[in-house]
Amino acid sequence: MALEDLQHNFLTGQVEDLVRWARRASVWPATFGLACCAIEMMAAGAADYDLARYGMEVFRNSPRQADLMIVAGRVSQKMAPVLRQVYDQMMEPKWVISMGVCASTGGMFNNYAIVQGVDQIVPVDVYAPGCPPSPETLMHAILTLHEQIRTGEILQRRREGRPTHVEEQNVWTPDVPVTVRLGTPK
Amino acid sequence: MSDPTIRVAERLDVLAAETSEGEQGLQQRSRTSKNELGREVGAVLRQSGLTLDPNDVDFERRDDEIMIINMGPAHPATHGVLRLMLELDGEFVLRSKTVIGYLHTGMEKTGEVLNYVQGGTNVTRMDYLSPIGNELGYSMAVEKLLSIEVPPRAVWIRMLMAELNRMSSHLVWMATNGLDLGASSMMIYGFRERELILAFFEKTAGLRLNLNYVRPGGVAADLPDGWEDDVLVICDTVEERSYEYDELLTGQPIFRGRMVGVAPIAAEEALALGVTGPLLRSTGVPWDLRRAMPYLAYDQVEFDVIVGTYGDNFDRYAIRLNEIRESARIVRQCLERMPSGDYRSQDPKVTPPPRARIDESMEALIHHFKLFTEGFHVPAGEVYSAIESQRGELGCYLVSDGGSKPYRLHVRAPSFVNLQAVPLLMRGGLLSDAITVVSTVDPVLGEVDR
Amino acid sequence: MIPLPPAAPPGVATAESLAADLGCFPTREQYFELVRAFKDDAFEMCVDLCAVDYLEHLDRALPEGVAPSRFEVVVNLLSLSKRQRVRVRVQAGDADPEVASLFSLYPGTEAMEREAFDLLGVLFSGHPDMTRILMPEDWEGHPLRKDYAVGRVPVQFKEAPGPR
Amino acid sequence: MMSVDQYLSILGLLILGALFASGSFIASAMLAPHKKPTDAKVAPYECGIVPEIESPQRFPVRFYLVAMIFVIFDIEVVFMYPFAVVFRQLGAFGLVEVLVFSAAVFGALLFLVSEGALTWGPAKHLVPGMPGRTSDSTIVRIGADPDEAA
Repeated sequence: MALEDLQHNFLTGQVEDLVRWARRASVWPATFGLACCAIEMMAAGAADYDLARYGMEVFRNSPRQADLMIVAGRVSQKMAPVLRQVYDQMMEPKWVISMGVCASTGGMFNNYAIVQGVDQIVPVDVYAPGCPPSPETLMHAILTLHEQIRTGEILQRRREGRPTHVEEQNVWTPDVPVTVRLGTPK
Repeated sequence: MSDPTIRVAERLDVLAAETSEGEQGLQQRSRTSKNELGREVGAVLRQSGLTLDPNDVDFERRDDEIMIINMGPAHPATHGVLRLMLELDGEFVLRSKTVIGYLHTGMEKTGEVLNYVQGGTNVTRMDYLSPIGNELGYSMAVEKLLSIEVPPRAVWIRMLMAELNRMSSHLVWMATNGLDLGASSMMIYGFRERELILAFFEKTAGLRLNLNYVRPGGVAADLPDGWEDDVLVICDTVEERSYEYDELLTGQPIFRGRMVGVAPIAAEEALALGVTGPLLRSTGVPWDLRRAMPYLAYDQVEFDVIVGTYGDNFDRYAIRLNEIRESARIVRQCLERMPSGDYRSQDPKVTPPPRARIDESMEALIHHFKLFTEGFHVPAGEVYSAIESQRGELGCYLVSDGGSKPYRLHVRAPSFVNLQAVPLLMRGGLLSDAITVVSTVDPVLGEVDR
Repeated sequence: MIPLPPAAPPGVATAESLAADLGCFPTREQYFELVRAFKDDAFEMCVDLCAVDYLEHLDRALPEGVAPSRFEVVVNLLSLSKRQRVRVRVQAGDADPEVASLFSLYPGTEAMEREAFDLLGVLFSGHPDMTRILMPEDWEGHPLRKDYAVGRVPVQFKEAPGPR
Repeated sequence: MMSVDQYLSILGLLILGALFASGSFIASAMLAPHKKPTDAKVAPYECGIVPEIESPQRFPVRFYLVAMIFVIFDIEVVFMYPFAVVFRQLGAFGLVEVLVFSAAVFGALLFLVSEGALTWGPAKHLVPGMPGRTSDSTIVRIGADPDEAA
């Protein structure tokens, strides 16, 4: 029974692929609904745009049982430390989808009250555009995340708010310091 | 090297200081003034004289007997980022205080920076469950200042869209209220019906949410052709399904146990707190702006104002359920009596000229250019116009200094005022009743924090 | 234009106001008494209370005999039985604006007064819990004042390096 | 000797139990990340807020009451097990025996309910006309005639 006799009639695979496949298939989102995008996230979770078909059946309420945080809505300065606290309390491995332009870049509210982009607070993996992104856009973002999980490294921590698998082209990085800005804008 | 994405705080109180809001939150009883304590216990309104009598509020609770916990911003049952600080004695809620501001977007400041043509996009994101309501309040205020007339077809289209929006918002309320009480199938049904309405919104205004469809001077675009049968399908489906919801929820003993007779509010307390909408009507006060101070064409349409008797959770549920059917009834009348004609006022100052005419006439090109760069000027003055949104009276106080940008834009959000009734409703109830109170007050934090 | 209620303090300037039955312009001393008079005259609900910062418009249209000041508190009263609306605009002073709190008359104004204090810095004497409501606790300054910047972060579109 | 094989199944059960317990401990020790959890992760989860005021450890007595009630009925079920194994041989006598036993325990339950140990909620002031309420019974529809709506 030499190797060349194998007719690929049974599955072989590294353990890593198996783990990545399992993680990708059941990513449980934590309900972090803030504003209008939360309503679209709920609509995506409901009957018509069923998120359950991606294994995201349940929106876990406590970060201890959640793998993915969908930041759905605009993040105000008062909410920033709370968001960071919930992110810290999530179990490894964890991912973040920044849903909507308000979460990704502050959107149309370029003023004192909104954190201009949630990647100043938590490292973000996938940005979903739209105001609010329709459930299809959210699903596209989720599928891109699944692709990342399937091809990304397993254990490597993310650096400086950039998703793990992005190779080192000269990606424009915000020169805004990765600290939570409290108090009056400088 | 230490990984920057992991926040290493030496001691726990450094973390606690970051998320604590100090004075805004609930303090220990020993450090709260008596008047504020009365307010948080919700006692200040119990007496008819509306003054605080000390023996009504049991002040002598020692600090180590009671527990202060946060039903905080990231909570599934607070309908958004409302932080509710509760003081508990076992399961009983003694005192509660709402800490808000976690979704403060500075919209009133942004309103002063955008001109009148762009103002709708900013206002429509306040109450994200009723975009048409926000825009209608804002546009009617601007039209009053400009003192221009909106053509009849625009009036009826606005009414049609406002009532469809009321149905979709009440359906979301039925869904999330069911989810809060554990009936998660209600969540699925509520959102399934709402998709029909959102599909019609997408067909008419191009977007599912934040439509920017109602603009000063009329509506953005005419109704798509074939809209009659879409609307008819929506009305029939939602109305027939609302009887299914009735069967599903009303008879359930658990649902009744948590809703009937829970958290009643008296009429005088609601009036003193400035509460409006289904919360006020549940106490028996027949106040609905669509009937009392009619705007648009509500006086030419017959519909019923639904008024409760006991002012408890069950009445608020029954009011919202029946308001879905009333809205469907209004929508049907709009269907039959929709006048023809243009959908925007033809006043060149306010409405941009149709695209085709720009190529022909120089004057139309100048109008178009002026409108979309600087926007139209509104004569100096101030006005307060109010409409009946799903949660109560939504008012828009607009001050203009003659320029093309509002000088001050203040929106009176019904949820912001209704939230003040929460300490009163929660007093003495169980923690599980607290969940139903927040759900039946139906706050939308986008308009609370603005 | 409806007449002032009988118990109103004498000498309150009134004027026509858009989309309301009456516009009153009391001074700071007459303010509390006037609102109490309206409350006894079947104005059951205080619908809205907000503050306005007229930094550049001290010359705005006001009835004669009313000294314009930088800050102004606008109160909207509603009578459900008579279906009337009244707008009370009181001049609240320039440097540190201060006005009597309506909490003992209408407990519903508690949150609105806290918001007026938080966003515009108008103090309300006699208010049970005069703290911020929308901004974080350690925020300096009152954002809705006209001399407070919008806080725009410059958006780098053009000079950003790399593929665009 | 013949009875040894009866006890084989128990032995098997013990071994499987031990295997499963130790297996799960070993797996979690191996697979868990080795880093010590940061302070933020150790902090109690209170909807995103780290509480400043340490909540007191004293719990109202009602909770202990419920624990005691549970113990009573737990013991009752434990006595049911041996009965359930041999109740065929005992026949009618066994049945009567168990009914007497559970009647005695049921008496304890009745006493508890009468004492109000199980009614926790606030004194629900049942307003008249409450039980029969439907979504139409207690609401009033006000038609268009203005005087009625005033």
